[in-house]
Amino acid sequence: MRGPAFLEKLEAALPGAVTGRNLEALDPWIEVAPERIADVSRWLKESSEPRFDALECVTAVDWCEPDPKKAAKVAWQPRIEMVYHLWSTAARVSLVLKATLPRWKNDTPGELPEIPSVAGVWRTADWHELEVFDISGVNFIGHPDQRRILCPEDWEGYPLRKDYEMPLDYHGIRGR
Amino acid sequence: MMAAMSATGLVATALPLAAINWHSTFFLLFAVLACVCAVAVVAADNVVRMALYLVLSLGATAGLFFLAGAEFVGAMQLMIYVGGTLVLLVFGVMLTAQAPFVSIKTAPGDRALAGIVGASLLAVLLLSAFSVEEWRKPAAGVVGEPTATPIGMALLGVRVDEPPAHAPAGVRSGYLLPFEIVSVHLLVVLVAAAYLARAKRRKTPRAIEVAASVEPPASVAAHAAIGREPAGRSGSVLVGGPR
Amino acid sequence: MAEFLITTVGLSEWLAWTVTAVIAAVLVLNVIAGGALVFIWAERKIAGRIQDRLGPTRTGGRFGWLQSLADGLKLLAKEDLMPEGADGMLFRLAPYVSFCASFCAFIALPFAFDFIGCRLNVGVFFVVAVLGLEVFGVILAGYASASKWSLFGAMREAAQVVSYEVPLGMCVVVPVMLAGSMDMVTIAEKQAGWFTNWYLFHDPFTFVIFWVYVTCAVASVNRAPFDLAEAESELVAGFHTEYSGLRWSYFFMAEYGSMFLVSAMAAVLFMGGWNGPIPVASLLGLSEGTGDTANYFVRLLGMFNLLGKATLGVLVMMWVRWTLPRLRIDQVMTTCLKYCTPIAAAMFAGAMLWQLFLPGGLVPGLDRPAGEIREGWLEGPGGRGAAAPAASDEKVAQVISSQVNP
Amino acid sequence: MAQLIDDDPRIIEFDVRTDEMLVNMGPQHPSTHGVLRLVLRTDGEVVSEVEPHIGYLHRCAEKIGENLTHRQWIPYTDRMDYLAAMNMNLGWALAVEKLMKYEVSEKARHLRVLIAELNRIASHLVGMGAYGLDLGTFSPFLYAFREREKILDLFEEACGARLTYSYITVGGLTADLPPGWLQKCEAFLDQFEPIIKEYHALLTTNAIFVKRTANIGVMSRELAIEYGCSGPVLRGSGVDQDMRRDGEAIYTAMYDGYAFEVAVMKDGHYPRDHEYPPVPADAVLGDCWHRFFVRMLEVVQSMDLVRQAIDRYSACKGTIGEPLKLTEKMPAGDAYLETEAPKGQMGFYLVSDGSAIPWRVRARSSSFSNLAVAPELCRGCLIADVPAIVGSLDIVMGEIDR
Repeated sequence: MRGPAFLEKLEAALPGAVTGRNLEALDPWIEVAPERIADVSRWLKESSEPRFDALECVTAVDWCEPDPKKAAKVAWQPRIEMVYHLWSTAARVSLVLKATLPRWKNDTPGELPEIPSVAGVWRTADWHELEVFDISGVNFIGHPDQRRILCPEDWEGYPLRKDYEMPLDYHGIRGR
Repeated sequence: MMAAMSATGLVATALPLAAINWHSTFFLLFAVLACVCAVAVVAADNVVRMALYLVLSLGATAGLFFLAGAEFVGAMQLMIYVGGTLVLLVFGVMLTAQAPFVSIKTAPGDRALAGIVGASLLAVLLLSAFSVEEWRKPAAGVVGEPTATPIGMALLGVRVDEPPAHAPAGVRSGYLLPFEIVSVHLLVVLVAAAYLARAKRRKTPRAIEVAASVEPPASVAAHAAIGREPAGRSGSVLVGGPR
Repeated sequence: MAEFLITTVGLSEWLAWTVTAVIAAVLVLNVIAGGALVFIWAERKIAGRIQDRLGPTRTGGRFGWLQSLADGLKLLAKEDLMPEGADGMLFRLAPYVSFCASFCAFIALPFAFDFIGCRLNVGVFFVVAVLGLEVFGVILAGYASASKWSLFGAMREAAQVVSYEVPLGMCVVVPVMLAGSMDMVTIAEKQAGWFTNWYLFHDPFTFVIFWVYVTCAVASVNRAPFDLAEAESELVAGFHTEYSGLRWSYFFMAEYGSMFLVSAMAAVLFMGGWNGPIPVASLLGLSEGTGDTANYFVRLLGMFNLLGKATLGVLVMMWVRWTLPRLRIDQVMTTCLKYCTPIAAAMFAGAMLWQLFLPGGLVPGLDRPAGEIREGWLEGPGGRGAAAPAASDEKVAQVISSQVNP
Repeated sequence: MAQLIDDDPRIIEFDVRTDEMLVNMGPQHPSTHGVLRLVLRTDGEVVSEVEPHIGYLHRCAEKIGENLTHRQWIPYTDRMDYLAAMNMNLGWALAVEKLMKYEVSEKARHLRVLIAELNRIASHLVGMGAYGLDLGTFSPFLYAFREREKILDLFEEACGARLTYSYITVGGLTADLPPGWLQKCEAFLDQFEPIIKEYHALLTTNAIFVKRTANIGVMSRELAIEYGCSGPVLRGSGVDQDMRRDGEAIYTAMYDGYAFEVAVMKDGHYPRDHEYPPVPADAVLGDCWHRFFVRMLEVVQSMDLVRQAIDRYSACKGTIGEPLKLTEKMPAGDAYLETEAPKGQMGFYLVSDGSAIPWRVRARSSSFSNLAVAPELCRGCLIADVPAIVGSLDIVMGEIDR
């Protein structure tokens, strides 16, 4: 059950969850409303035709142009794009889910954007979401224990953000 | 250190020295070591050090046994006391001697009281020791060629204290063997008691039990139902299929 | 030796005996220390060969024979650290306790008929007792290093050595029973003659008990698959993690000392001590009593026999160490309680029954009449047991024994 | 979950009430592969909880990827799984070629298969040797490294480096093989054939090794899929998945026409298991022993693939072609590709905004997910089992921390 038929089944099961799609891209993807991501994942994992029981990768892409001159010419809106790559071990097919988040929660810099956590659905998401939180700065609602996993516990800032400034020094070690 | 001393002590006894003073010097050495360590056990405040001093004092008494020529009893002392009981004692002390329990302070009042009781017992002991006639005479020398055979024979039921009148017919049975059997029986009873009185405690389940008890999520359980797609060119699910 | 000092050198009686005693002690000590040095070098070479590499080659010119000296110097030069939370006195004392325990057991080990520290009548029992003391050094080291990992190592080692003493004791009793006495010299004497007289081939039960003895010995000395105490993959280096320099080398010497001791014990109890497989001495007619120099050379040959067998045992231990992975602590315990002890007990019972019905063994010993073992026992304490006292001080023994029981 | 019920069979008895002890294993512990810190909550010898702490080797290669062109980032992929750098380069190169829809020449494709499979053998040899070290035996480690040295010599002749090669790059390979290299490679394979049996005798069928690995750290199929494990760890639990056969079109096209079966136990049998030692009695599918055995089978499988690649490579005419220019512009858009690295499925996600420098680079590491399952497996085992379980997952910290 491939192609548009799969899509209709998904939209029938979860009306209003899918907010966009691009089937012609190299890796066709569908866009999902951020707050519905957990329901869509649960449906994909448990009741969709080829069950997507393996979550391969969770990524956060920070679309933002730090210096103002180039920012004017840019075609896309500044946002944070969450990309979920799913894989079905039985049917051996993949699926890409995307969700767009504002760069900062209600645009106040310092407030991390929020998205429901899918750690409840796939247990591998637990560590992947920790890494995204630690480096790209996205809050996951309902994550068992949200902490920094790669950077030191007391590190400030989120390195993979485009407008991230490398700290001058860290506990006496010179940064620049 | 105490084992090395008992070693040289042994070498000394084997060659019957004309000059007795080697023998007595070692005797004095072991005796002083035993007493000092015994006092140290009581005086020390660090629990593990107490255990160490106990080891040293019992080791010194083993040295005394060897000096007196009773090798079997000396080896027995080394094996049973020092090798067995004290290992378990040190085990216990090490397991419990975490920070709060390590140093045990005794109030000065208790020290005085203990001193009085100890001194009085010592006095009684010394008086009775010196009142015995034979012990006042100088030592009668080393028992030549001590063998463990008499002890072995006694274990097999031959009365060793009075030498039998004549050959095997005069053998009268002794009671050492039944005594040993009773002690083994006692050991068995002790182990059984320890086993029955054990405390019950929750156990952390092994990974396999956790995995088994967690019934597989509905999706995976139903997985087998779907027919396996041919291992064709896989790609995104959104591609292909009926238009 | 003492007479020689008194007559020729003219020392006083007392001084002569002291000098002999000191020389004997130093000799025993050097046999072990020298052995340890050789084994350190041998272990590196054998490990190299097993792992398809050369091992030390450059130190000391050919074959890297000075490697042990180089190790010794390095350990001497190294600073003896002590962890900050450690219990000073215990930390310093632990290596010496373990070192003395394993060395002091060599007193009772007969290198040849008369080459023995002190001919203890309870030799075997004494050695097993002293082997148990080595555990103290380890426990104190583990506790005194004030680190969790050392404590784990010490716990494991203590549990292992204490529990392996049981089957070890049982295995040691069988040769004692066959020889009728715990005196190591008598045990070795009874196995003189062709190697068929060795207790190893005496009957099938002793053969199996020998292999159980080897397993228990390897376990009680903490080597090869049973080396839980310093399981580097889990406990870093177990109880001697915090030791360095000379203190660490004491533990190392203690380990090699007890390795040598345990294989020498195996040689004496099961493989005829100083009697070689082919009785060269008796074939050439150089039996015990034929004059001093011949006697001396026979005993020298005997000593090399024993040293050879003990070294063979140590090399086997090294070979096993570099091939087998390590057992887990509970597997070590189960091998002890569920395999070694029951097998040892069964074989002990079997050997006892065998001794009852076939005292001379399946094929009566080539030059040893069957059944002569029993007579001498029943004279009781007064008479002399079968074991003749050492020839040299006959007169002195007579005087003293007449004094003790008139 | 398990309350104190008197007749609960799983209750085991302790004489005295012991309190839990928090013990640190690592980060500079000899048995954790690299700088991994495991905080064990133990109760005597039984480990009740394991908590891995990672990040000691974190260099944020992904941030650097946003300032370098695609070909300049190749050396950073070497340093992710430094034991299998060729496969990492291959993964990144294929991801970029997928985005640019670029086809490498026939000869380059076969050369890539040859080099990647040879690197898989080297990586599994290290895995096998280090696992022997975790269980306490030192010799297999040296036997494995003796063979690996020969492979490294071959790589040194091909591309000049022994560990971080940067040989496979976007658009092909930096250089062709020197003359005589193929004969040396075949000579290596011929003498390597009997040595595999030696490893089986030394470890796989060794009674103590089986006692230490069989039925330890058992991972069921569902748990493996749930935690996103991949590679030998997944196949060790019986899941029949191998990216070289089930992967994306561009990756499986490389292995077109190569004959190989996936090394997984299907209904009780491994492929061609008559040539290998039988599975021991108490080994359960999904335990440490099976993970180890799958790796040993994959070494043989890779040897066949290398032989086939040698024949096909020498049959092709012409040259392997030139790799793309250093600052070749990439079309806007994003691409994600997973390849079968020795440790598991290594995914590279690339978002480009049309220039030669990618907008966002993401490396999905297999050991990262494989390690996440360790706390689940180590609950309730003994301390000596923790290195055995973590060793069987064959993790590399460079790949986990990136």
